[in-house]
Amino acid sequence: MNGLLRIAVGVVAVVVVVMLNTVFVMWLERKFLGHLQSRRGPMRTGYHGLLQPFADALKMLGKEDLVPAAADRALFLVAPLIAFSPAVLIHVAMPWTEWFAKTASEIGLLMLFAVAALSPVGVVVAGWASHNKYSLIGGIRAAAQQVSYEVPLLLSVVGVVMLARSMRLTDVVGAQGVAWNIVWQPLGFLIFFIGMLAELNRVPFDLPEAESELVSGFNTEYSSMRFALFFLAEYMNVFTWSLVGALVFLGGWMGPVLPGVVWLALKTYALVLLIIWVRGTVPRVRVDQLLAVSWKVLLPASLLGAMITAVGVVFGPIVLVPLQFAGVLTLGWVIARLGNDAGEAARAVVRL
Amino acid sequence: MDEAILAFTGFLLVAVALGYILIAIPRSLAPREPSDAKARAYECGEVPVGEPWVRFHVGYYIFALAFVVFDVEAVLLFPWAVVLHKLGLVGLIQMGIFIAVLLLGLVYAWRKGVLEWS
Amino acid sequence: MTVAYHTDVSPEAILAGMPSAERPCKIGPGRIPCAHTTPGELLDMLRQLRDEHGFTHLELLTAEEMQTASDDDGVGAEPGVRMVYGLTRRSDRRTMVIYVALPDGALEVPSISSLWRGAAPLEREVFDLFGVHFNGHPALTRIVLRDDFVGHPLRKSFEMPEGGVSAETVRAAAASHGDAHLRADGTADPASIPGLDPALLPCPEPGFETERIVVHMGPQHPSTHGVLHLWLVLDGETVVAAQPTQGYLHRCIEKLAESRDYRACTALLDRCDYVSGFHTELAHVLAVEELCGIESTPKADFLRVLFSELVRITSHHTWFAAAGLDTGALTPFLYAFIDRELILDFFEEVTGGRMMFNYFRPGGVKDDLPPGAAARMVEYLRTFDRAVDEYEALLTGNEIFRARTRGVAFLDRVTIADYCVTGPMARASGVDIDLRRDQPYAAYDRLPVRVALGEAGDTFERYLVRIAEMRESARLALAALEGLPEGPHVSDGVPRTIKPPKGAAYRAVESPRGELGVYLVSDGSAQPWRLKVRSPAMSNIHAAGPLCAGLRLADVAPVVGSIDIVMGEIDR
Amino acid sequence: MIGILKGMATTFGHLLRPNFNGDYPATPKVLPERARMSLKLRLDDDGVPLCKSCGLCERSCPDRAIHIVSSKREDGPGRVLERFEVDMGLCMYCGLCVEMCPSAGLEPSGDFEVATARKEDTHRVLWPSASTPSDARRARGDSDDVTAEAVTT
Repeated sequence: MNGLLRIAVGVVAVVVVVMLNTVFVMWLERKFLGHLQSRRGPMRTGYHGLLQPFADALKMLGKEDLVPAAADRALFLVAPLIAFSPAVLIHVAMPWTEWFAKTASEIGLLMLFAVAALSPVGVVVAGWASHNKYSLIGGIRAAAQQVSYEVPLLLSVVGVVMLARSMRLTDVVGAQGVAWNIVWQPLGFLIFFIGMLAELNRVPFDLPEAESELVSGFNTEYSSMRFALFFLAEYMNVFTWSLVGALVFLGGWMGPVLPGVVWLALKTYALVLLIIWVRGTVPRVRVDQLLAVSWKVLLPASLLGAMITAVGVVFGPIVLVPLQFAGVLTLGWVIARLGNDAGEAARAVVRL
Repeated sequence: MDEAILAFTGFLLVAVALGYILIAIPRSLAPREPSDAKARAYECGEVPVGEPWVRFHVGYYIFALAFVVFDVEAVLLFPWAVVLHKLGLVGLIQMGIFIAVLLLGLVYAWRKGVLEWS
Repeated sequence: MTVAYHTDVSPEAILAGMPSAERPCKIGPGRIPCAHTTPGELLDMLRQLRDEHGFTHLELLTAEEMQTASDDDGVGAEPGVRMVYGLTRRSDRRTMVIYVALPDGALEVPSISSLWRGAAPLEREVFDLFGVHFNGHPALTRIVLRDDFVGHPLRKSFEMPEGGVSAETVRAAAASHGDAHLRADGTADPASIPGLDPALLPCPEPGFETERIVVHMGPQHPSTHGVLHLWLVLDGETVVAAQPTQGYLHRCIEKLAESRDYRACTALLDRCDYVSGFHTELAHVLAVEELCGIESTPKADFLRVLFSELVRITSHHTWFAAAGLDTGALTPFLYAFIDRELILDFFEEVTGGRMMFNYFRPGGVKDDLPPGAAARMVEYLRTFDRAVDEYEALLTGNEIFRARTRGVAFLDRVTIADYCVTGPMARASGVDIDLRRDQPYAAYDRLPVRVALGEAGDTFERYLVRIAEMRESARLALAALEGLPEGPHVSDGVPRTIKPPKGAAYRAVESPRGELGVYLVSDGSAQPWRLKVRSPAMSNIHAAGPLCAGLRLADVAPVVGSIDIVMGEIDR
Repeated sequence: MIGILKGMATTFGHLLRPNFNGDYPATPKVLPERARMSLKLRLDDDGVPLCKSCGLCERSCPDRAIHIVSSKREDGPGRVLERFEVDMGLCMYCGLCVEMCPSAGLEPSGDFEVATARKEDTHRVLWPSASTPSDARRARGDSDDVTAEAVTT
């Protein structure tokens, strides 16, 4: 019984911490994006708008919960839960579960991906159930996105598993004593970051809700707290995946002088800021381009990266780093070429 | 009981309960004034034309099939990766052959034009 | 356009040599040759002018109420409408106008949409506002007013129902109108789309074929630039057909102008193209000056160029902002609006308005520059290129943006001529037209105008041309400021109440969207008899149909964005 | 990739620069001298309007927003202004009335915060009274309240 209580308290504590971080990420997104764009961002609620997410939540609570008449009512109502629950559930695979539940996260990394793969199902269901053409297209895009990014994302961490000789996130962090995995696995990190953006439906891969094409995509018909759940899930996932990135590639809680939790927070929020920074800079890709990049570039590259690591593991790390960096450069070059070679080769210079 | 399963169940319960509570609060707080216009699908303020639930053209059907193959393969790589240091060169070659076959399949699909959104 | 035309034959001589051209005359105090013809001979005559004499550009298609009281130019003894067709020859930029008089009871004329597809929406507008019937038109329905509207408001005999139309009437009419389209499941019938080929609609018969869906894009859509409405027929994500409709921002500017004096018309026309108000103002003021024989002062000419170019920059800022948003990038919007705000500050300081300037006046401009403004503008314009460099750093080299726009939506020269496309959109396809150079107005003949010209004609090229135009406009504005002559900003002797003599004038300026013209007819009173704005964006947007067909859904927004439309100018 | 990195460098540059947007309601906006805003009648030293009730502004207004009531002067030629109304809900701020006035009797009031919660508040009587909603707001001292009620005259 003691164990049960310990686990219950632990779970609630973790969820509270995660929720607070999510709220902070929401505020950070607006603030940082604002400053990238020479704006102030939220200023009115609380110090520099820190309470803005709470104000938004309060507003959402007072909004009418609408269900389109022609929608598939049951699916429409349950879809936000399908999208939201995995965002919370995913933390079962995080190292902190080990604090209160032994043997909890032995296959942590794989568990992580397994749970994360559930979230897009909610988006697809929401898109279909809404009985709205924009939502439908958004939902179908979400599925397209998942089939394109799941594989490279999975393969990008295979190398990390080889180096750590375990799928447990604690071991993965522990194996980064000499140097962070980003040094051993730069190619893996690049693919992981791109895949993570896609997994999160963040710019440049925010296709399911692409507002310039689909109004609001899969959540067009959602209002009130059901909309907020999608919103919450998105930001919770941003935090979670940044945390994963920090654990897997940036050495987790390892670092000198400062306590481990500070290091982990610093690294996590560095990744959060990077995600927002990318959002503040780049346009959105098209759905066919997304599939093409992932299948023709990222999939072979991630397979290759895994094999390079395998060679490194067998023959010693001396070959690993240069090969990985060569991979990064090639990948960057290919992506640059993709942009420049799209369309006709004939290019006219603007004459004056 | 295994603590891993307990933790999983705990998280699942909290996740669903939290989502449900959040949805349930507006029921008492929010106003309810249903109308035909609100219940109609939003299509840029116009009356929608035709039905959205049709035999919709999904351009990535074959991708989805290839996805299943590669996803299973990726999961297969994980246990291999954990024990690679024990398997050594033999394991590397074995997996190398496996991945080569897969890559060959990918190249074939690519050449066949499957990897084009249609 | 490989055929070489004989440009040595003047339009006057051509009209004199045409048996179908009756009563050759001149409009716009002797500037534009014109002739009358009959409905029966119209089509052949226009075809002949287009194919044999090189008048390939349909610049103007409108109508005006016959001035029954007039007898001095022998026009219109009997009440009715006369059609006005303005054609331009690209090679020497000469324009001619063909009139077709249609007496009441016989308001019928052949549609010329077989010659120019771009004529179809213009004819719908004339049908809507004047009630002229066009024989052979593909889909002759109302374009700016509701389908159930009664009457044709630009007819002088039109009378609004007592007390106007109440909100209840509108709601009731809209409701019954909507219900007519509704099917049992609450959705509308696809067959009720006006002017869309039924063959493109969803296939009804069962089978394994995928079905097409019809989607409204706009008017309430985050990326349709105001209230543009596009019908999209989609097969998956592929656009099978796209058809723009308009009318959501119709504010009766042309009707209002008929009961306002010429000065107040300037204020109204600010609202026409609200992103570059100076251009609509300028075209109107030039037309009034031509009708009245007023000359503006050299200083006013330079100030007109200065503000035309500055407002072109701000208009392109708006376009650039949208170009980013349409492809999903948020930041270009805000960076462009920073510089736009800085220029709007200058506008506010000089004219008193940030967007609605009401600054140009017949004979000059309203006010001189306030002290110090010129120096600050020079200072700003000297560093302007740096701001554009920043925009380009965001999009021009960005791999995703290039992948999204390069090779997308090629616009060829045939389509350009067919839809009467002008402006940067035409120039990006290598059509070298620019009124600032070809038909200089204000002080453009005294300033070095360089025309940005592209070649490929895809979305990216349209982007490049506009970026180049921003830099050029800043350069031109700087040149206008540095060459600003001394002297009065408005000429003396312009009467407080302007009453131009009877006649008509047509003046066009190069707006950021293309050739923006004002066709002004005076009956000698203080209010215009007819004021027609030749809207470049209206011609351009109807080319969106052929441009978008075959693209992905995601391409529609950037492509429509690259047309750069302002709904206020399209609907007026 | 180079293009994306270049863009990210640009946005980072903006991060370091001061923000462009002002903190409007907290920091009042100063409009240039010519900026068009709601109207005010100019008065002479005795507090009598310079307006000669000629009606040019009324006629030149594209929106017919101005309404003047005047009576014939009993002690001589000309007219006496009795009432000068302007419907700011119709006004489109073209400035033609100010421009056309032969006796320079109209001027901008300096008040551009004309938002009100009720439509009837947009109707202003400039003469005989001259108070505007924002005058009333200032009198009450609640300068931040943009939706304050208007004063009925």
